Amino acid sequence: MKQRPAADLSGLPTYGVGPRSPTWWGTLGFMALEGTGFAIAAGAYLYLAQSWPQWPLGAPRPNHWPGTIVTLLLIVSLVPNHMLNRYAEQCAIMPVRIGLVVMSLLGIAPLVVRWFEFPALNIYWDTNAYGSMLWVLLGLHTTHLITDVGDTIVLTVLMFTRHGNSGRRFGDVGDNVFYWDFVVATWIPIYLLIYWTPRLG
Amino acid sequence: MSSSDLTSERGLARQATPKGDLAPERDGPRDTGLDDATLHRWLERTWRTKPGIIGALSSVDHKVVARRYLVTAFVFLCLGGLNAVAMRIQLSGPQRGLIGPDLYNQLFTMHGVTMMFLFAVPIVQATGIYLVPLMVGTRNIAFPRLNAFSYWIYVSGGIFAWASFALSMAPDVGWFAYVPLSGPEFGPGKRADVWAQMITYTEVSSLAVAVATIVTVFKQRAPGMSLDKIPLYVWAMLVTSFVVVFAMPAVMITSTFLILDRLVGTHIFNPAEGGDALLFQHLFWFFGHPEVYIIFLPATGMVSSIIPAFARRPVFGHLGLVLSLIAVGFLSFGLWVHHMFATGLPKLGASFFTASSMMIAIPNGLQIFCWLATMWDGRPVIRTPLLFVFGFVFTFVIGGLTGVMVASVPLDLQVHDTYFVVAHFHYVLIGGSVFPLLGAAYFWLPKLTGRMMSERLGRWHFWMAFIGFNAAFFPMHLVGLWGMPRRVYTYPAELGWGNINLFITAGAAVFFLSFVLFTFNMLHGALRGAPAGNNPWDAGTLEWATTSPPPSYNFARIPVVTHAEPLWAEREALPVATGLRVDARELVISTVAEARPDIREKSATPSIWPLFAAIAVGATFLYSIFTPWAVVWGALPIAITLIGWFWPKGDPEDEE
Amino acid sequence: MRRPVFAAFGTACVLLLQGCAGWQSALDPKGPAASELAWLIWFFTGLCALIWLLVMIALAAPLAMRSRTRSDPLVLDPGAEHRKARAVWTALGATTVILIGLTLLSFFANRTLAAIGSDAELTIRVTGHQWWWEVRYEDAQPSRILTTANEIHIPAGEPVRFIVTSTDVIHSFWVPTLAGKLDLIPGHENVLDLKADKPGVYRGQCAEFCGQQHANMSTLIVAEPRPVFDAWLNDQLRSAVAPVSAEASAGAALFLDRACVMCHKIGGTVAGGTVAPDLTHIASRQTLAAGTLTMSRGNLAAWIADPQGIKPGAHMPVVDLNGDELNAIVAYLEGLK
Amino acid sequence: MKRGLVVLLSATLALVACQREERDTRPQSALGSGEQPAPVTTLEPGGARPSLSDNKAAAFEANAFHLSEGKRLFSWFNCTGCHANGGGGMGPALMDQKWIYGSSIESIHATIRDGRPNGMPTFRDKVPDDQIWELAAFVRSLGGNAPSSAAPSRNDDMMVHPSENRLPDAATLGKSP
Repeated sequence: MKQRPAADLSGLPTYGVGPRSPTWWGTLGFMALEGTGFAIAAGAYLYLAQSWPQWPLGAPRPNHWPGTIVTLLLIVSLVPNHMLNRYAEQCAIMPVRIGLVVMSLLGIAPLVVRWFEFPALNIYWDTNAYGSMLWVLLGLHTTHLITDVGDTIVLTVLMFTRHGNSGRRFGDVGDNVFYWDFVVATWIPIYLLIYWTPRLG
Repeated sequence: MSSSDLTSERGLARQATPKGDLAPERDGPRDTGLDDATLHRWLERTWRTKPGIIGALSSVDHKVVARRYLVTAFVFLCLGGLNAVAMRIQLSGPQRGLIGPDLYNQLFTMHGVTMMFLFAVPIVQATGIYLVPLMVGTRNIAFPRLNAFSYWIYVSGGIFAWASFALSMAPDVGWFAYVPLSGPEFGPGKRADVWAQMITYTEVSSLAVAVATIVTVFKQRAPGMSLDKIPLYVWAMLVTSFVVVFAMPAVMITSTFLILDRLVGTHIFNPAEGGDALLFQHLFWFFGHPEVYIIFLPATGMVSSIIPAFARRPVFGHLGLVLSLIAVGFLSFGLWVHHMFATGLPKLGASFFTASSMMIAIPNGLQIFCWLATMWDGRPVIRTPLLFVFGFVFTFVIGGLTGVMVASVPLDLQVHDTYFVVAHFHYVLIGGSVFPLLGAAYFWLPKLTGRMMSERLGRWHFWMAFIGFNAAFFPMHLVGLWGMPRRVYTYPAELGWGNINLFITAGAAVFFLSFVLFTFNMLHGALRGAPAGNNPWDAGTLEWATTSPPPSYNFARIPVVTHAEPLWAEREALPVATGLRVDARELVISTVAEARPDIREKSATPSIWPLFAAIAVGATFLYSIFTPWAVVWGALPIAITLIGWFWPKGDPEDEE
Repeated sequence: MRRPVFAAFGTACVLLLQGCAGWQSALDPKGPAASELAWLIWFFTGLCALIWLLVMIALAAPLAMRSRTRSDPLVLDPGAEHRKARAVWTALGATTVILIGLTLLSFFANRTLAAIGSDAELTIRVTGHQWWWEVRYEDAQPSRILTTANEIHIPAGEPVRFIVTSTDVIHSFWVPTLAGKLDLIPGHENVLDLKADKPGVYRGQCAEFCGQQHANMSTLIVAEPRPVFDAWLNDQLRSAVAPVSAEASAGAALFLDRACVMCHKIGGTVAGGTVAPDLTHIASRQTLAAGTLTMSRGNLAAWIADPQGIKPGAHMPVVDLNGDELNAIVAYLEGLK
Repeated sequence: MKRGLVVLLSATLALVACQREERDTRPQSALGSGEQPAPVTTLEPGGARPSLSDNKAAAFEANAFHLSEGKRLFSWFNCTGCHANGGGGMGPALMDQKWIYGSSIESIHATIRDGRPNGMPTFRDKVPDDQIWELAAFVRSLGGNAPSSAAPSRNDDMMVHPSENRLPDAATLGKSP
């Protein structure tokens, strides 16, 4: 088929951040499906909770303090996270490197506290369905936490290499920031579900 | 919108000035002004799949991956079909002793699992992987390595399931694997675990493809392909991918819950410790019903592509069809309970789901009416693809109407879990999806192979498939109403179901033979068929603008779209965009709604790492059947392969 | 080319006519619930067939028309487009109205079904097991609670309330000629009301896949006039009859001495197993092994000798008995009327 | 290369699978057992010679189906009446690592079939031989002696102890993880 030139794209930039970049949309897609997973797991918890009037099935209440500390850590981490985002948009390499180191540490910190959250549930996963659901919910979020912290650490190392200083990498940093927001955002309802719903009844 | 508008408004001429500490952009040769031969040499060098086995395993070309997907899914179709034939022989008469219950249960489970998870969903997605980038006028799918990865995951999941079948440890609990039958107490051994992990596997792959498809449609459309100019097939794949994204997590959660119950003793489905067996059904059908539409919606997209080409006009009611696709996508999440009417749910709630199930017939009806209206304009050109569309309307309308019947709570209580339902969903799935797929095969395979399939054999194939299908499945409605339940490995003679079952088996044999003929026609066409040319059907969408088979880079220059049927509107010369680099895999990223060109983005280069990552993930899943610690041990190889995958290798594609 | 299609459908129609009188057919209702449902099925089928025919006419019409194939795909006649739009809207409107009608229809049918058992006197608890039915006739007096298996007697012409549940996997209780199905779900109790208009024997079958012997898990509903039913119930409440012949006595002793006693109950003896069907009056039932075999001396012997050949995977094990022992046990069981 | 991998994978699977997944419910000879091997133990109550059965240890010991059947029969035949859920009551505990008459499946089979002094009755006539093997295999799994890939999982009942497929050793029994 014959062709006629109708548009010249030679002046287009070679990268974009945020919703302009396909990676951002990909990240959003994965957030959507993982978010659905969280919602369905939480829905399963609520389904069981409303099926059994004596929920939480005579189990002792969980100790909420480790969970609350994790929540606070995660909320605090949002501040450097968004500072990092601003630096990434400005393509400033040194602040981005520092920000990533900070974010790696702020990712590891809740993970350490998370280790103490499991015993603080005061129930085992095989005691009853209530225990099972707590472990499942906490486990589901922990997987996301571990994955994202791992991702952040790898990205931090990458930014310290010669590959770091490119538009694509700054875009990746932006997506990492975006995903961390998601990890924090999904935690809040799960935190409420695990530690505060049993206290309501 | 004229093509000049595309570039003027946003000042495309502006220079990308380096900002912050960013290294200045490197540049390479552009396609502007290159003659066709030179352009082809450059692009071929940049985009080709490298020769050799490592090259083949590293390929990220959407067409290569899609071809593998299609062939693999077709193999699974044949295997699933053989399962069905075995079952039909056992059921051809009362009290046949050919197959015992243990094997029969594995057979029908493998049939369902194979057809749903290893054939239907992968093949519609594979068709999308092949066609969507071509139809939206781009050079590769978004996230090509993820796409390659999902193929490897899918094929390993399929091998896993069939290897366990060969070892007599295939799941024997039905494709919906209800607890407690699939649970820890009543499902000894590893059979149900195979089901659970195999589901998780294949859904990982579906989800990845869905995300890649969505992003391709959103961000990689050719300049000018605004929302109203997106081909209906692409719309269908877009809606399908959204349904996948919101439905598949449910089944992954379900299968994970199941394996947790079985492996580490959680009590999620144990009614004695606060769990509930019905929760499983809710979770499963929250995925399971949309699953039907995941299989059906792409088929409607195919129909919407085939009809205009043979009715010789754009489809009637383009907007209506798009809206009904979206409506079906939404509504498909609101009617899962109609699979559970017999579980004794509260009557009022059940009636709500009757209403919602009936409601989904409205947008589906609208689609049918629009297609009929399209064909009411002059005599359509009758070719094999259109014959299959006729077969589709014939059978799918029956399936849809029996769907209305099973949507009624009281009526469903008589037909639920009987052969009536078996007939119903085969009319919907084969009539609604396989017939369009076969039509699509005749329609698009010339694009894949560059050669036409035989029209004469095609007609024979159609009539054999059509007659065989109806002979096999129509009587099932009756035998269902006469009281024959599903999933029975035999039945007593005195119930009088013998003759009709023999007739069904005969029909099934004819239907099976039609696929033998189809396979022959495909192979014959691919090897000996007449050359197809770029656009054998004189169709209007972009995939026909390039050669058959398309080159590795799809389009020598990215088309600029000015009409919903660009090839019909621009018959003299296709408007194209210039200015892309030819020494790196560059493609155009455009804005979501209006498809204004926005970025010259690099597409990923071939890599072997997706294969390694798939092996690591697959091994982890396999091992996790035996111990939960697999997740811990598997994390390390998965992490290593993922780092290998994403770590920049110094190509221009990685660096800029 | 099209003739084979008609041939196929012709055959199907013939099959339809011959099959209506099935023993387990939803189209052959014997009770008010099934009648309501059969009417609903026929109505839906008729309406759907009509709609399908209209769609087929619309599909075939362009082929029958003499018009020529269009030349330029993009040249459309605005008037024709407008008429099409009107036709599509009309069809869509009609679809909506029909669907609303059908929704209301099924809603009212549901209400009719719910009203059937409002005054049921008899309550029967059916518990599903892999792969048989435990049947318990509830009564305020504990001594008048009857536990039996697989064969359910009900008074004809009276609504009966079934409370159904399961202790292992999900089953579904379905007697197509009397009513729609209802699942037996562990941890849940479901209620099904049904009524047989006339005395007769109605076959039912498990309708939810429940494992290896799902295919051989059926039940018989025996509807009898009230006096016959009452007599039957009193009869069943008695302990088992003592063996009369010497062979049967030997069989009784063997029954208690061998594996039988581990699972089965025979009222009035020390055999008190509850995990398998109650055999107190086994010879009074019409079938064996949950409807798999008809009751006869030969089938009894075959079933005891080789249960795993008849119902592979069932929980009844192969018991090591020699020929004399087998005959003795059969003679004993045969007497348990 | 890929094909080799597949073959290797299938072969590995075959090795772990074939023993575990068989579901044989019909003894080879429906009436009566075949040739008898040498007795496994000389401890016999009452001096009566047991009618020995085929040694079916290999077919039952690591077979998931038979283990789960054993679990079902353990409660159906009211073994729990004396042994509770394995923790022991009137009869000895089965979940510790103490085996008065030996921990091999043959010994346990002999114990069930022939009984033992101090209360364990004989089930020789009461329970068909294959079912005794199933029970014996299951009892072994209570002590954590069955491969965890074949041992039964939890029941849909009240939780009394971790399921047999998760019993690591006798030390942690009765407690969760």
